[in-house]
Amino acid sequence: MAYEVKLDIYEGPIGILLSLIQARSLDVNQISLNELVTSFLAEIELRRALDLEVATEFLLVAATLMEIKCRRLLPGSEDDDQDEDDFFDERDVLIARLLEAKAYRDVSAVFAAMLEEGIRRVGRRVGFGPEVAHLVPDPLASLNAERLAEAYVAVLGRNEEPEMPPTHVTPLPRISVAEARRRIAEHLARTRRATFDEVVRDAEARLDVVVHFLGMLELFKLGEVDITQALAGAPIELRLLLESA
Amino acid sequence: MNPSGVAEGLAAALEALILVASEPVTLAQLSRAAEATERDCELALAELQRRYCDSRFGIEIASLAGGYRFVTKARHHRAIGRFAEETFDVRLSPAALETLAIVAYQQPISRRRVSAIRGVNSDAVMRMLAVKGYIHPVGRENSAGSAVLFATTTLFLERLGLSSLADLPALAEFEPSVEVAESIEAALREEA
Amino acid sequence: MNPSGVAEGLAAALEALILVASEPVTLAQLSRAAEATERDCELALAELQRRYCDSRFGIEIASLAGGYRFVTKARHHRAIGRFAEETFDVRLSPAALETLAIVAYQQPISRRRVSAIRGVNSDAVMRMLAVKGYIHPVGRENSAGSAVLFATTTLFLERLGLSSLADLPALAEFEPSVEVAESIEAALREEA
Repeated sequence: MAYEVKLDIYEGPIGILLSLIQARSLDVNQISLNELVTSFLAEIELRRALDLEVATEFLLVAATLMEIKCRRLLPGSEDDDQDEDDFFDERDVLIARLLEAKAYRDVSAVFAAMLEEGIRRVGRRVGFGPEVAHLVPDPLASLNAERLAEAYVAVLGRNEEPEMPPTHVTPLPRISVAEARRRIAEHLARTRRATFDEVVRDAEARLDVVVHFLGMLELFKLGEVDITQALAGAPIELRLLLESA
Repeated sequence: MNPSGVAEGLAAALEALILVASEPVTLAQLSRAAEATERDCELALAELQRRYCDSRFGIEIASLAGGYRFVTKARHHRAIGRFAEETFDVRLSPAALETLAIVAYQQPISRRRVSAIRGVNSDAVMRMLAVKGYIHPVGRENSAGSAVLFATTTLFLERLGLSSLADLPALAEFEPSVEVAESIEAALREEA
Repeated sequence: MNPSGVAEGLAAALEALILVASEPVTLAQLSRAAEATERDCELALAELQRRYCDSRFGIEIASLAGGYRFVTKARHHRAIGRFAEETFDVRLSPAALETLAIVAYQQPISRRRVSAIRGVNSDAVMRMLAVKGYIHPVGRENSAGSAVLFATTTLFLERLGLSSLADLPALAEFEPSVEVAESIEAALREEA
């Protein structure tokens, strides 16, 4: 990719997606959803080792993105209206979140400038000097060793509150789209024909299925496979067109 | 003592009070401690602030975070940087700045809510901001056991050079323009 | 710039440095930070000290404990006393107790570390405890420039009626109660 976007590890999927879009919006006409999705998935790859909560957020955004992409790839799909509405809702929610994130990101740049100025004037934090120490009331008038120990244990206990509770345990996709594409190609190299269900039989997570689906669409675009589906909801059948090298 | 002597004595007392405070001191606090009317204090403070404007002084009395406070003049920041005790480093990462912005505009706010807006768990960043003294817990959502709510501190106002939260930049001005919204929408609409 | 202009700028810089230092600043420290010779600094400091002798000022620069520091003039101590009474109210005690407990059990420890354990900035409380003589700086983490480490004082031991730190209550007796463990577990469950 020609885009050099410096991404913060704490940015999260919304922030990253925003960065990716902003990097491209220099030339709006050049924005390609395909590239966006690819870059986003690459970012996911980089973040595999991150905590589960982050992973979940990535999943949600990835799923929305992929759904958007799939809709574009298959414009004539015959989903019912309810699905269509849900899809637009999801997309709108994503856009709203991106816009909100952008507002805070932009204002935070102003904060940065204000802070830069603010640190040049350092405030006195010394407080009461020794010459007036005797005027300060004793903050620990009723101090005893037991209270001290209790306070210490209480502080440590408060610290044990989990900062990042393991809420959702959905794993990140184990494979990239490129790898999924290779696996499908390998599968078809052996069998020549297969249904999509057969290809993803070993997939453990829903996102793995989505990744394979994207891989399949890419193979179709490359002209390596032919895809047929008799009806909406019927098995998707794949047929190998070219021997992969 | 003549009237000007009183005013002079008051200014000196206020100066001493501002020196021992480790946070901005409000007019009300000064008035109570100096046993003078707020009006008299205000006059004395104006005189004090004027005095320190003189370039011979390296320090001044700033009106910040709703109070008065001794600060160094900006042009000495390099010398102070070299002295840097516990380092006055306040460079914040983009993630920390974003988080701080959300807390500033939405306070009081829970960690979870901040995470929801940012779309990424922000507990660690929030914790760091609290340890640095930019935000602090101010209560709980409903009752004991529910989420802790955070707000910005006087240190935050001070470091941004604001006298109150009302002086924050208006968020409305940062709402993305229609063109931006359209370009984001286009990015998600464009066919592959 | 003429020589007196240089001296004036230097005096202003030294004034700024002394204002923000939490311990008396030595001539050597001032000279390094201001990038001026010790001789020039001494001259500028004498000028500064002379300036604050004027009764219009409520503060002055004292040379004590081998360094320079801003102090309040004695005649304002009644006003400062009233301010202290009002500022250090009972709300501070829990924070002071927690902070002191952490220093007692983890000494020597830096301000930053204490803040990290408490989860809120504890610099002001640490300073207040130092002013009251419960804790004192005992060194630096590694070398000059790194964080100051604090430990408890003999006054602290006296107040607690302990003959040494070894007599602090053993912590095993204070392990979190069943209720605490349960509330943490409940928090976890609620999240899931």
